[in-house]
Amino acid sequence: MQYLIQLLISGLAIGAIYGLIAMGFAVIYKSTGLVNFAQGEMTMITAYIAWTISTTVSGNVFVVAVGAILAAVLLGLIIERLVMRPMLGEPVFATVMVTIGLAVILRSAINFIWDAYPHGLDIGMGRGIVHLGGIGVRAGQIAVIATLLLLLAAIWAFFRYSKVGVAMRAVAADDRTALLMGISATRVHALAWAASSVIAGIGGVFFALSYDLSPAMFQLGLKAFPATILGGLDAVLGSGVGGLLIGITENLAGGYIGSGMKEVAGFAMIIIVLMIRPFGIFGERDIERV
Amino acid sequence: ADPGITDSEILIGDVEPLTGPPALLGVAASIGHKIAIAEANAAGGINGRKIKYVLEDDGYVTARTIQGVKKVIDVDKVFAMLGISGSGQSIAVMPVLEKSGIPTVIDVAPVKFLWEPPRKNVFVVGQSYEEGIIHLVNFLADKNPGKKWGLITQDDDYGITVRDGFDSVVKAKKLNVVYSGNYKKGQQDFSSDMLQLKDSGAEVFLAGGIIAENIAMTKELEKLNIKPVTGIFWPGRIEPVLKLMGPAGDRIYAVDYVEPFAGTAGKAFLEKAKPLVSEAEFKGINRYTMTGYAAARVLIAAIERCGKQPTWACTISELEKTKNVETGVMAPISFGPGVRFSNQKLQIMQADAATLSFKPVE
Amino acid sequence: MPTTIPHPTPQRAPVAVPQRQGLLEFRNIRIVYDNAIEAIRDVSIAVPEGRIVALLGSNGAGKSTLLKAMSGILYTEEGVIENGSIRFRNDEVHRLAPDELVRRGIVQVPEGRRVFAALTIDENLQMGGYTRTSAEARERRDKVFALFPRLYERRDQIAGYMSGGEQQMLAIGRALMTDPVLLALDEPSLGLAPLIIDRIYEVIARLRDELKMTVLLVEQNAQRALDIADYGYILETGRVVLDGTAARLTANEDVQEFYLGVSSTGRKSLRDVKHYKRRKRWLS
Amino acid sequence: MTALLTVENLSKRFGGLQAVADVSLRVAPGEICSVIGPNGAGKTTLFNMISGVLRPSGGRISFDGIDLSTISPWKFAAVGIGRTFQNLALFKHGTVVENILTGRHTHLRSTVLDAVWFYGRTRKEEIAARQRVEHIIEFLEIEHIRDAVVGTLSYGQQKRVELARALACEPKLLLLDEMVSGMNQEETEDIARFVLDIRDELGITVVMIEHEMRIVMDISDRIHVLNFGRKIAEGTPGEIRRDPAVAEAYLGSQRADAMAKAGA
Amino acid sequence: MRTGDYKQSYGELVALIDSPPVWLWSAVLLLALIAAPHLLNSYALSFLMIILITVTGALGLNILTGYTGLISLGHVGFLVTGAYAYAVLVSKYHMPPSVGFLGAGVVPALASLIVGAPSLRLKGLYLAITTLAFSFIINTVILEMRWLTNGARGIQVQRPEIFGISFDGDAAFTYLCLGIAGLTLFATLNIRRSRIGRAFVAIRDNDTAARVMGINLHAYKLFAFITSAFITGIAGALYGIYLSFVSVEGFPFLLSIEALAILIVGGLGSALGAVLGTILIVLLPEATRIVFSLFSAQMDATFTTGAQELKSMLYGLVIILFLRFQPRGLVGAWHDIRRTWVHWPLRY
Ligand SMILES: Nc1ncnc2c1ncn2[C@@H]1O[C@H](COP(=O)(O)OP(=O)(O)OP(=O)(O)O)[C@@H](O)[C@H]1O
Ligand SMILES: Nc1ncnc2c1ncn2[C@@H]1O[C@H](COP(=O)(O)OP(=O)(O)OP(=O)(O)O)[C@@H](O)[C@H]1O
Ligand SMILES: [Mg+2]
Ligand SMILES: [Mg+2]
Repeated sequence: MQYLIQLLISGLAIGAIYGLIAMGFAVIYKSTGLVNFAQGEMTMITAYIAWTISTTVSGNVFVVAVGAILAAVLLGLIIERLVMRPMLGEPVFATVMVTIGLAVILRSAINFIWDAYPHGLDIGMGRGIVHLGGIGVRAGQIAVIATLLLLLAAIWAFFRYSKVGVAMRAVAADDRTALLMGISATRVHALAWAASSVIAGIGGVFFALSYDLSPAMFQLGLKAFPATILGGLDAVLGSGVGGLLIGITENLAGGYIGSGMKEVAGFAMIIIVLMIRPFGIFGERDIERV
Repeated sequence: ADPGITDSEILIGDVEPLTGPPALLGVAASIGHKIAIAEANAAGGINGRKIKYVLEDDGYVTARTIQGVKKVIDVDKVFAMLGISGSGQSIAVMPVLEKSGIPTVIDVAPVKFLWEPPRKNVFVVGQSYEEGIIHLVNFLADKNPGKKWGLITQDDDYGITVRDGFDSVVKAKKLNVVYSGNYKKGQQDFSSDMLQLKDSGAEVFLAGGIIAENIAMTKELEKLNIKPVTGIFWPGRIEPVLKLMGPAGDRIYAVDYVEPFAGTAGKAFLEKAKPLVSEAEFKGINRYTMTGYAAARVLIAAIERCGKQPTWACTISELEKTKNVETGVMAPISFGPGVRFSNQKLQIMQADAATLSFKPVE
Repeated sequence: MPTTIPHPTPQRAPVAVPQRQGLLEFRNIRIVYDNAIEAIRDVSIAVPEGRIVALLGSNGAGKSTLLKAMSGILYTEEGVIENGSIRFRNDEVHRLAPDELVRRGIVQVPEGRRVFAALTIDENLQMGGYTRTSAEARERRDKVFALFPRLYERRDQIAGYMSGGEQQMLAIGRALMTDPVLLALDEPSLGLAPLIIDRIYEVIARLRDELKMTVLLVEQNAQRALDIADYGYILETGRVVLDGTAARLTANEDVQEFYLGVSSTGRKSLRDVKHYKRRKRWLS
Repeated sequence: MTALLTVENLSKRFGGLQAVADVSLRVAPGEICSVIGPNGAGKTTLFNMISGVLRPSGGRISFDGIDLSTISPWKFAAVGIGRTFQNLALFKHGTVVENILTGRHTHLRSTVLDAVWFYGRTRKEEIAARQRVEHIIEFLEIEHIRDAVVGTLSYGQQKRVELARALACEPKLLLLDEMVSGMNQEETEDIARFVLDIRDELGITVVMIEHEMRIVMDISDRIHVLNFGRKIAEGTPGEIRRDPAVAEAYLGSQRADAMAKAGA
Repeated sequence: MRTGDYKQSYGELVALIDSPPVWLWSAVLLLALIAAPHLLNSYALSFLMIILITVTGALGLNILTGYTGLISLGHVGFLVTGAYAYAVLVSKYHMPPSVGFLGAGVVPALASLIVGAPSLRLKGLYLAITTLAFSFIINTVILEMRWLTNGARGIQVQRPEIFGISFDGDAAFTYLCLGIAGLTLFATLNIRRSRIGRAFVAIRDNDTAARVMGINLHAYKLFAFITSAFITGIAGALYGIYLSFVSVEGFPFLLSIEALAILIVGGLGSALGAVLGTILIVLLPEATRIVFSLFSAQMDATFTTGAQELKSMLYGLVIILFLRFQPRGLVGAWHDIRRTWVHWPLRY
């Protein structure tokens, strides 16, 4: 029993990180209709910046947190302005490809600016081990689960009720008509990129806290994207849940079948779910009328 | 004459992963080559010719390794080759190397395939992965008789080699293996694996990860509140690892055939290197720098022995005649007729968390 | 005919731009798609304040292109205004961003309705009021609901599943949410049942008469359009070939034959049309 | 005479919405028949079921003696049902010619292996198909846009391409969903002429959904009226003009009066 | 002044190459390709080989993603399956290489039936994720089936000898790649202009309408998968031979992305685009390297350890800039050039 609980908790903890990054994917998709192939890399950059702040400015949690969030916002805005905005109105495939080019640049930037060695992020907390009923958990792992849940609630309300949230959905659905309504697509996109960068960046920082930084960290994107699909591409909420599900499934498979089967189990679960719900667990069916 | 030689210069080529995560080993190895070359050039070069080093990046992608090797051979027309990327990559370029006949000293990834059967022009400095593991497991088994064992390996050729070495000792010493895991390359979260390890009650653990994996595993064990006797393999034996493992990494064992940086030989090497490389490069030094340095020294010495007009044939035969060449970073190196593998002596080291260094134990 | 309605000079002689007073004016506009397709060649059109101007013309004549140019979204389709200008209240506006145009009061109901399919009716309307404060938007929304009670009944329904007529009402309602000075409608009767068309035209007339709104109306249904319009233009292959007051156009023989389906002998049954018309061109 | 198309008690539900309820109708071979009704009455849904786009929730459709529920949706074209779409369903990255050629799909036979080699059978077949397509293009007067990418055409031009593509299928029954919407008088007349011609010369039976009363009243042999998914009337144009239920639900009484007078 | 060509017969309308200039330069290109192996050094030749092999693979992906619109994020799965099928048949069971190539096509084609099955229900990126899953799962399967595949150890592969002709030398092997790439291009172009290709494209653009035209969606989607996997598998075998060593690691996930990049940069849905895109993507690193070497002295001095990273950043940047200015890919650029050429000096 304890074995199972332990598996579930660590599954939730890594799943929450997948979930945060997956939400990053979904936020951009929901408001621009694009898949951002550089999501994992953006996450990684934010985490590295957080590390730099912690080693050069201050290791204080708040300093690092505020610094990382500002950095993530800036990163999102810069990318939107310099890279994505010029592609407005161009074919989707070309635009997605641009994010792939961006991913190449960001990935190389890590070794260029920093180095290929692993680094630990130390902000004075989060790395400590808490014992809950005999089960050891790192404080950061509890924090990331809580953060995910909080963000899920906030984002759900945002898309449901705020004018800007609805505008994001409108722009994604039909940006030309949104323009006709006086909605500035560029502003909406900038907001989406910034938000996505922050949400995923938070995931990245938590990852660094529990698992250290390394230039291979961008591969988290490859875990989170399936989570987005599982939850439903256009469902920000679903993506968070999708991440948790993948984390749990992988850990259960790893704990009961064997480590080599982790990834396969995650994918098998996704395929089965999609066969039952072709638009993901929370995704909405395309509206098709002829 | 053979390519790569002018009146004033002699070219040596290399292809390494210089970008992406494996840059950790590729860059370090190339720095080792650079140190040896700078050292030789500072001493006047090879019989008056300065050595020029041509380095290509393959990003750890096999196709690009082949491309890179062809480039340095065909376009840059180098005289000899050093290094050459990871194990899968060097295996794949073997036909190219053999066909071209260029003198080559491999130092990064010593795997059996590279010297069995021996190829005329390809020499390997180091020790095989299997032997390394066998040495480590034997040591741990002798030290911890009758204990329960756990092992985890990566799901690639590197992992298989580790596993093979391990299995041979298990058979010979009839070890009691209670956990045997196999993780996907690139895996970052080891919570379920380590939980299984804990559940199995293993007391001695061979962590077959490379770098980040071993760190993640030890930290996970710390969380689970157990501390088995742990052994790691040389690719992961780099000092920053200890810092990240923290107290959990204290006293883990490692095996290697190059000297630890904490020892006198290691310190001397760093002293020597310091003026020869840039500051950034100096930071990139790790054990692969030593293997690269040793291989370059052997190659340079062989070319040197060929005198004024070195040729491929001469270089190859001189390489073959390498006997007990001292490099200061590992045991003396020797090859021989039909022997293309230097078979370095191994030593066991132990981590010291206080000084963040590995110290020899035997 | 009221004197406020201008009489543009014939298009063939664009020598001197004559004195015109229109709320919105296209002046010698030339539009090219994709660097290759010249969709509009030298067109001048004036839309006087508080009037309905109808824009007629066969398929591919360039009517929608003109509207897209007006609302600043031409660039999304690789279209470029190569020449001429668009003026609104005597300001050049053809270089403004779409949202700025909306703020100034120009809004277009796009061809084929283009409601936000995944949004509810209420959310669609909310998007129409995007440039307004929420108090203004609420007020506008009540007006729209009063105009189209049907939308009120269905306000929480997903727009994508509504029938064509309902979507058209929504599209117009959404445009009205921006509180426009000038409303451009691209084929508002497209696909609508006769009763609904009646209702929509009633609404259009009321917009002009009660709210003093200016309307630019693109229509295929020439009869309907000329019935309520004050002035009309006929566009063929990118040029204005005829223009005049609605009454004058209705009386024109060619217009009768090609746009209204009446010939000198009165209205003929379509069954009796014996051969295809080789489309007559005013200009070749 | 036996009917070409028989629809019996057809229904379609979307969740809680009964889009088509218990509709029955018969279309005789060679007939031109119209379906009219208010927006949202279920006309397009009816077409969708007849053409295999949607599966009925209840009822039966038989066509040319075949029960359509027994065959797969993609075989509907082969048995002879062709259609156009209300909201345009073209292959918008293809040229006009390619779109129309796609309509010939069921009439072509070449297999993969033929196609890979191309020369011989496939080439002969392609040339023949191309020839037909060129005739259709000429017929509909769309030569000037023959090689244009469909996505860049104006709405009305695209409608013509749809018609051309449906004709290329050589159906026995042609379903036209609001063909003349977005067309002006002159173009409407052409389409009317055209529908009469294909019926008379090619023997194609036509069912059309239209809101344009002139074409409905002038050229239909029979009219079916739907409202809220149900059939509320059926008859000749003359009968429909005078039907009070139709006037109430669809035409508006004023117009109905005017039309009744004009037609009488 | 040429203002366009006019066709004299319907036959010309369906011709693959419809104008004399195109004939001419196609022939010149072919001759150049035939001469190349004797003129180029082995480094340059290795680019030619890689281009030809990649063209084959890209054309395979183009059928699925370019024509049929089914996005595959896991095409490397078919590549690796083909390579293993060849390696196992030829190196392990000593079958003739011709059988090996057949296997390299057939085995992935069979696998594609399983991967393709979800395509009957899933769309867009939802389907893409199942192909991604496939490529990861197939790696696990290969690693697990040690008795057949040697697991992670990989399999050595020799250059083949087919029907008595040895393809051992670089030049000879290049001809083999050229032959296969040429055949693939020919077959793809032919499929595209037949009813089969039109059905693929119809499914991509509007599947409902395609079905109403009588196209069996299930059959054609699976069919696109099968053809695509067959071709990609053959490319995989060639790639394995080129690497001389088939292992899971030699086929990283990156290749799937790179293949998509090729199609997009070339111009999605066009065989010519696949060819041009391959050339660009394969040669781009070399181009950046050359540009880089112009400044290498300063660069190396300034960034002793980061110079290589700078190079790959440049690579990413070039891709972004290229798409910024040519979003419809090389084919788009090509059409623009041709139009200007044909209509010059008139603009419309
Ligand atoms: N995005 C585009 N790219 C290229 N050409 C276009 C584009 N949009 C329209 N065109 C061309 O411009 C011309 C005018 O098109 P437009 O849509 O303005 O016609 P329209 O008068 O609105 O016709 P309809 O009554 O059929 O809607 C047509 O020939 C069309 O092919
Ligand atoms: N796929 C669908 N899902 C849900 N509801 C649908 C769907 N298709 C149609 N409906 C609903 O079914 C009803 C009938 O729609 P249909 O399109 O058949 O109407 P119509 O008679 O063709 O109207 P119009 O004249 O406006 O085209 C409408 O209320 C519509 O909202
Ligand atoms: Mg239009
Ligand atoms: Mg309808």
